[in-house]
Amino acid sequence: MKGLYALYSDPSEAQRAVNHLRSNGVAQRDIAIASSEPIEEFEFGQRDKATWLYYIASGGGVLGLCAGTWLALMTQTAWPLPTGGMPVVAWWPNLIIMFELTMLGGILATVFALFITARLPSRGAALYDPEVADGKILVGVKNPKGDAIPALTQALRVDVHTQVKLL
Amino acid sequence: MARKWGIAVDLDRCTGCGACVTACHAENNIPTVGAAEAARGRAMHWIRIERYWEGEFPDVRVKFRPVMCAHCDAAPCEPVCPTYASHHTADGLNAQVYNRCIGTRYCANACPTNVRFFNFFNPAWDKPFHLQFNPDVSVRSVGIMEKCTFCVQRIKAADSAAKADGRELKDGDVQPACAQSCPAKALVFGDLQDPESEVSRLSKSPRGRPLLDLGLLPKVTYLSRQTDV
Amino acid sequence: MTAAAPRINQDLLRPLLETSWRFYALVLCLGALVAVGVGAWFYQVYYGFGVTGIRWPIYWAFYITNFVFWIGISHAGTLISAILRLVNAGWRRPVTRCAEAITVFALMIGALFPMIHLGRPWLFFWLIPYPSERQIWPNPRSPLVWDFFAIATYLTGSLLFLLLPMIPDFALVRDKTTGWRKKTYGMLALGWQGTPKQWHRLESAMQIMAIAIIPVAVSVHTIVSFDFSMAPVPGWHSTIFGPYFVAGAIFSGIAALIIAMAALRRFLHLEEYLHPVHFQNLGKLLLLMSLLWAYFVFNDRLMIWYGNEPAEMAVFWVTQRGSFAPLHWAMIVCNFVIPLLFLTHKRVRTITGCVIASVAVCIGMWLERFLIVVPALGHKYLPYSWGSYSPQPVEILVTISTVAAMILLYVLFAKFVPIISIWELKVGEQSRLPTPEAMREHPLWQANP
Amino acid sequence: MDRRSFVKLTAITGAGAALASCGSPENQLIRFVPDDDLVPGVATWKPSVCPSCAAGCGVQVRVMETDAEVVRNGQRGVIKMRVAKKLEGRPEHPISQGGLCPRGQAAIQITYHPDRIQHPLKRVGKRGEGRFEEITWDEAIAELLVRLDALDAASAQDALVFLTRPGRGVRHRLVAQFLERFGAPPQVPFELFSDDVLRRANALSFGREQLPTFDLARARYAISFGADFLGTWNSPVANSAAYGRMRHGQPGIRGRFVQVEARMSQTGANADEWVPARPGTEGALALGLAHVIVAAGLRRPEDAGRPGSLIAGWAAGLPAYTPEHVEQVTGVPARLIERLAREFAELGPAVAMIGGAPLAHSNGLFNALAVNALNSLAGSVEKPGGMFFMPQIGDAIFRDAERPDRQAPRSIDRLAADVLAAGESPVEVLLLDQANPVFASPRAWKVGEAFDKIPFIASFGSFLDETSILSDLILPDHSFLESWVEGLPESGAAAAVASVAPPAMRPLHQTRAMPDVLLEVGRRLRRPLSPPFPWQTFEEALQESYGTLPEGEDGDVWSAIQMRGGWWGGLPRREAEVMREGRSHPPVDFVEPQFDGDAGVFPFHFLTYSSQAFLDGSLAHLPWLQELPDPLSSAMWSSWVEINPKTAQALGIAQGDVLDICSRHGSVRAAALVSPGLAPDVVAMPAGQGHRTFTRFASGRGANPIEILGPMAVAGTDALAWAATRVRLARVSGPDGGLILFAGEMREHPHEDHGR
Repeated sequence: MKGLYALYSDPSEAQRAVNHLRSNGVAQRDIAIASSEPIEEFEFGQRDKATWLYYIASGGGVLGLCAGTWLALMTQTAWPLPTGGMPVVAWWPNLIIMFELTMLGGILATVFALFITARLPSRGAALYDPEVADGKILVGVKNPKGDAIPALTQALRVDVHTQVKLL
Repeated sequence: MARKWGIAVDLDRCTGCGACVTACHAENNIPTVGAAEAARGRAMHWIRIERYWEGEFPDVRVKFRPVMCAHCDAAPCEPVCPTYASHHTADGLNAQVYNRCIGTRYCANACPTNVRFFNFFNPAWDKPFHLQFNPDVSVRSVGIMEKCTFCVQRIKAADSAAKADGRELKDGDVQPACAQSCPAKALVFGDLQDPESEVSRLSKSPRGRPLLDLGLLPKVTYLSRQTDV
Repeated sequence: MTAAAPRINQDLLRPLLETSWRFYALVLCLGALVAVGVGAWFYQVYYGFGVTGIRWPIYWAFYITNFVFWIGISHAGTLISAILRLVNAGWRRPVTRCAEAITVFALMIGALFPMIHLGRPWLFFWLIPYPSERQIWPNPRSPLVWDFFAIATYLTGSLLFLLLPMIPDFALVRDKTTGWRKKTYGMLALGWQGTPKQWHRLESAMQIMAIAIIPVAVSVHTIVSFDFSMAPVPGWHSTIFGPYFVAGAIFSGIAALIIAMAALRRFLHLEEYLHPVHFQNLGKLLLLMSLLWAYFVFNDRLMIWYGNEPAEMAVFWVTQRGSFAPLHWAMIVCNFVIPLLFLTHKRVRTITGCVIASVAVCIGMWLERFLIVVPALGHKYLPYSWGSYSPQPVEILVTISTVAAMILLYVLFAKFVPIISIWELKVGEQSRLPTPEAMREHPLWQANP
Repeated sequence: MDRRSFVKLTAITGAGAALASCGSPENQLIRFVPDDDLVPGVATWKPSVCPSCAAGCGVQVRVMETDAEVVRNGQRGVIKMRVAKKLEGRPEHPISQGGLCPRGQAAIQITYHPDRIQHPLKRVGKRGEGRFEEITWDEAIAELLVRLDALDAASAQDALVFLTRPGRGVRHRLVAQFLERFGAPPQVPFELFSDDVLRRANALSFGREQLPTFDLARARYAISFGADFLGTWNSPVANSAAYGRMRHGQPGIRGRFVQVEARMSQTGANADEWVPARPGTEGALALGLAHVIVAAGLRRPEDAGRPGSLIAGWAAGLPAYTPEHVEQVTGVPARLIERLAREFAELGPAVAMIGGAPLAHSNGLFNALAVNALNSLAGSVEKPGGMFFMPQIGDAIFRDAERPDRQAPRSIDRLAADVLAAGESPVEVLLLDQANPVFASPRAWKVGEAFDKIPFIASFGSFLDETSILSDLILPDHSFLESWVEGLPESGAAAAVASVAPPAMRPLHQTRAMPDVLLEVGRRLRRPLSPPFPWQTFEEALQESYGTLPEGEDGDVWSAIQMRGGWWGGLPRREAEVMREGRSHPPVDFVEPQFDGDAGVFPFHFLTYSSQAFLDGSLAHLPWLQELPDPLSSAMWSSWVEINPKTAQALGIAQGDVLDICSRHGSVRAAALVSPGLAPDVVAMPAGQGHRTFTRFASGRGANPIEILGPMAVAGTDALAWAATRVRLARVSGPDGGLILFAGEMREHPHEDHGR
């Protein structure tokens, strides 16, 4: 018994289901929701806006900047060959490399952060239903306690048509 | 004090005979590419004598102007090379490291005087021409750039000879093939750092000017022809 | 909203599921062309660079032209879609992915040319900063090394920018298919579920990438322009080259995008999704860029003409009146006259009109690159050393085959990936519902303190 | 797979060039023990003499040890040997003075030429077909002996003809003596651009049958009538050195230099003032100058002395040569004539030179005499900054009777005529050395046809050229680096000079020095030569002659000569000798030059000239010279015909168009080169290209202008008037790619004519 869930075509139904679950004292982390598109308009879709992702990106950028600076300096001084009457450490050209690596750092950091925090890649998680792909919204409870199941089923059944599935 | 090799070209002495061109071929194992390739613009002449016509018959004049790598101190060909194949040496030579060259040909494009040449094919010498190879100069393979070296092999040889008998290199000890062969002595080679050397004396002449005034600090100075009295 | 979902799925997944003989025929032809190009290049490496038309003093020609051209094309996608994302233009949704795909593939092809044109290509890795046993690194002062860093960054960025939003669609394909497809796309989907958390992370990430990728894109073509403007060559040594090249890049990029979209619309029957309005808007954008390009060209030429510096004028004359004049004026027609004719008036700015203009622009921009590279090299300061260039079969074949390669990659991409981002499209289709009671009833912060 | 593609492959697979050598055949060959002890990698310098022209530049050869593929008693193998690496002018040598011309630099390629004849050859195919078989030296010499003995038996010794390049040294005396003692007529010298006319004129004017030396280094003013003295004429290296000093050698003074000619030569390109005069009127111009000088009272007619007395009307101040009249004759403006005359007389020391085309007109002798008179009028003869005659080593070491240049030879055209005239060829054995008349003589002389009639031809040449390919037997000579080599400069230095040097390296192929072969033949003739030669080898002959020269401070003269590569120094001055044709010579006057071809049908003067790279064509087989851009046209590997832009426009001819140049004696085909450097009624074409057979590099390349020259002779001599032919032009087609130019543009600001 890994969990039980229901599928809703209407986000407002899904929202009600979520509300019922909450009022049944189901903890937020146990409520599973899946949709085939981001849903902004409803509370259940409104989870933490990850503003800190920007800081991670910036951090990555700083790392990149350091890497770029180090690389430029190291490669120029490793075998100091004068060219075109320029100084061995030529800052104007170095700025270009530093800039590019800064941006690269930022981008990579963002992507890593995304993968880690969004738990990607993950093996197909507990509660999922291919019907989500057709626009249905899945609301369910992860490993509910056996005795709570009837109540939860009741909570998910927002109207007569909804059938609740068990896994 | 580091040396600064340079050449002074007296256009009033140069007769345009082309001795320097052939001498350069002989000294530096420069291949002849043959008629077909020459017609396709692949002829290689590290030094060339540019000829410019002026006026119309009967009031016609000709200017001769030997052009070789000026080993600029601010050479645009050096920094553009991604592999350091083209870089500046301690005594101010604009070195071309053949093994390091991967043939981007960027240096040749950056050179305002087009003195750099590309090996479009592996050069071939019909035997026994190869017996004439100068063993002090490496033969270049396909896909790399080459150009005038101020006969660096001669500089090195003169250096070690001087070191051997424990004396300083003195003015005139080193002669690149072109200057050596010039019958009219239009080319004078030497150390520009040494104020006594003939080349620095000539380079300071009021007739002296660079081939192009692009601020690239070339080390070849051209003494312009003195106009008629 | 949910009503639309099945229809969208069905329409956009059709190309993945149904394959006509035409597809195989097309792939076969393109593949053959690519093979020919590869063969031509090996021929060149084996017999020596002399089989090309390159000569003293014109050491760069077709290959570098192609390099600049393809890098330019690559400015279609990522840049545009990033901008549109940031300004949150709704009409962008069906456009972004096919745009970003162009970027990635054009970059891959463009990045090949620096290797194709090397005299000793087997040593190309000396361009890459790796710890060699000789402790010699690439020269950071060389614009070619800048190119390497810029292109590497841009390619990585664009690739991720393209791939991330594909994950949910892979999940969709996984759910809607069976058999090997289900397995494969299942793997590609990385176990995507579509929990609100994942959606949010994805969108924030895309937002950040959009911000990051724009300066990178600008820098890339600026640096490509540095390949020329850093050298003291008349006609190259100009401060305007950076923006001039970027503008030209976006210009040709949009043109390429329009052509691609028109093709997709036609052959994948996406009339429902790629509406005339998209072409209208992109057409306007193309017209804008055409004017901008003309503005830069005028600046460049006026400076030279007014300054009347002999060396610069030499190049000026060969392009205006000399041997390159036909190509030059053809370029003006393709890049300025035709776009003006077909894009100014709403009437003619139809899909066909836009496509005609775009084709012209692609040709014109290739010519522009060629006219920047070759005449300048052929006419430096010393007229004794002037030369002229005519391409040889090898160069032409390689050029053609890279076009084929581009189309081939694109066709395959459209075959295996939903060419329109399905989930983003759905978001676009969301009907704006009034905020329901439920939301006020249980605000988030009260739900779990 | 050939080695080149092998190298390419290894390069592609990234394998080093080390592998490549495995592909080369050297490794399958056996190694010989070196003949002499060698220090690897150390260069030594050995003296030698440049063979490219008669100037006799002393060179030094850079010699280093190298692996060479050779044949040693029939066995092919590899040996470490000293080989020549580079030629340089010998700094202490009075002629070259450390410099060398492009032809001298390239001469080293003669030794290493892939198409050099490597062993004696006997003809197997039809004559001229070029099919030969390898034979041994014993067979070869035996073959020659059979022929000579046959002549001797038939007491037809005069049926032996020896054809050679004109020369003045021991080598030539050896040939002369051989022929004399065998009973054959003296050798026939042949050279297209010979200066016999000038020698003749100098004999008349100054009693010296010799080329002049010009003291440009100390001259302040020089006027040259067609003499390409910096490029191909007289002693170019010595002249260039002097020219350099004239321009900037003397503090505060820059010598001024005027060139008079109808087509701008490389020398003319360096002139401060270039004066185009009508072809063949240079002498009149010289007299015009003389007239002004005398009329202005700057000099008295008597000052000219004997050379003046040879000119009609001289004593009277040349009334016929007023500037106005001379202007009509020469086309040179009268004011210019006056100015030049004053400059010449006032900016002394001044010297006048004449050479090249002006000597090769029907009135060439007059032109030379006129310039000689001008020189002596200005007091420039045997004076610093003027012209003088270099003391001749030959005078010191040869008894007069022995001087090879003293015999009156039969000219090649007369030889050919004689052979063709008779039903049975009067010449039965023809020996060839260095000369190539079949190529370098007018078709009208029919030299080729004549030689075809000669039953037996043997050549000492190192290459199969148009003449030696006709031979039945080839006894290849050493290259100049492999044998004793000498040159007796006729001009170019103040002191007497003999350039003599021992071999710089061992022979690469089975060749033998011609003089040694001649000596051996002399020994082995059935009826020995009377008297027999006292020497076994050429070296001994050289030693006997040059050993008689005065001792230097450094002891034994012969070893000194071998060390320095020659002998130079002061010699007792000789009295001007009595001329053969007696003291009196009728005064000469200007006669309009005659031309071969009617001006109506053939509107253009045809000036062929000695090519900067190939001279008369004898150096066209050297790739360095083929790829050397021509000084004025920048052409490589091609031949061309120069046309004035006006003419080209009038005839609708554009750069590179293919033209037929037709004279009365045939036509040649060449690419048009539009050049402002010649008069509208003149077309010019360099000699040298157009070889039918002359190694892989020259064969079938370009066209040979000599072919269509008219057989006209310079009046009063039997020299060919090679500048006296008229031609017409016919455009055949547009450019066929035959004209290969190194230069992109010919002017420095090609666009300045564009208005904005």
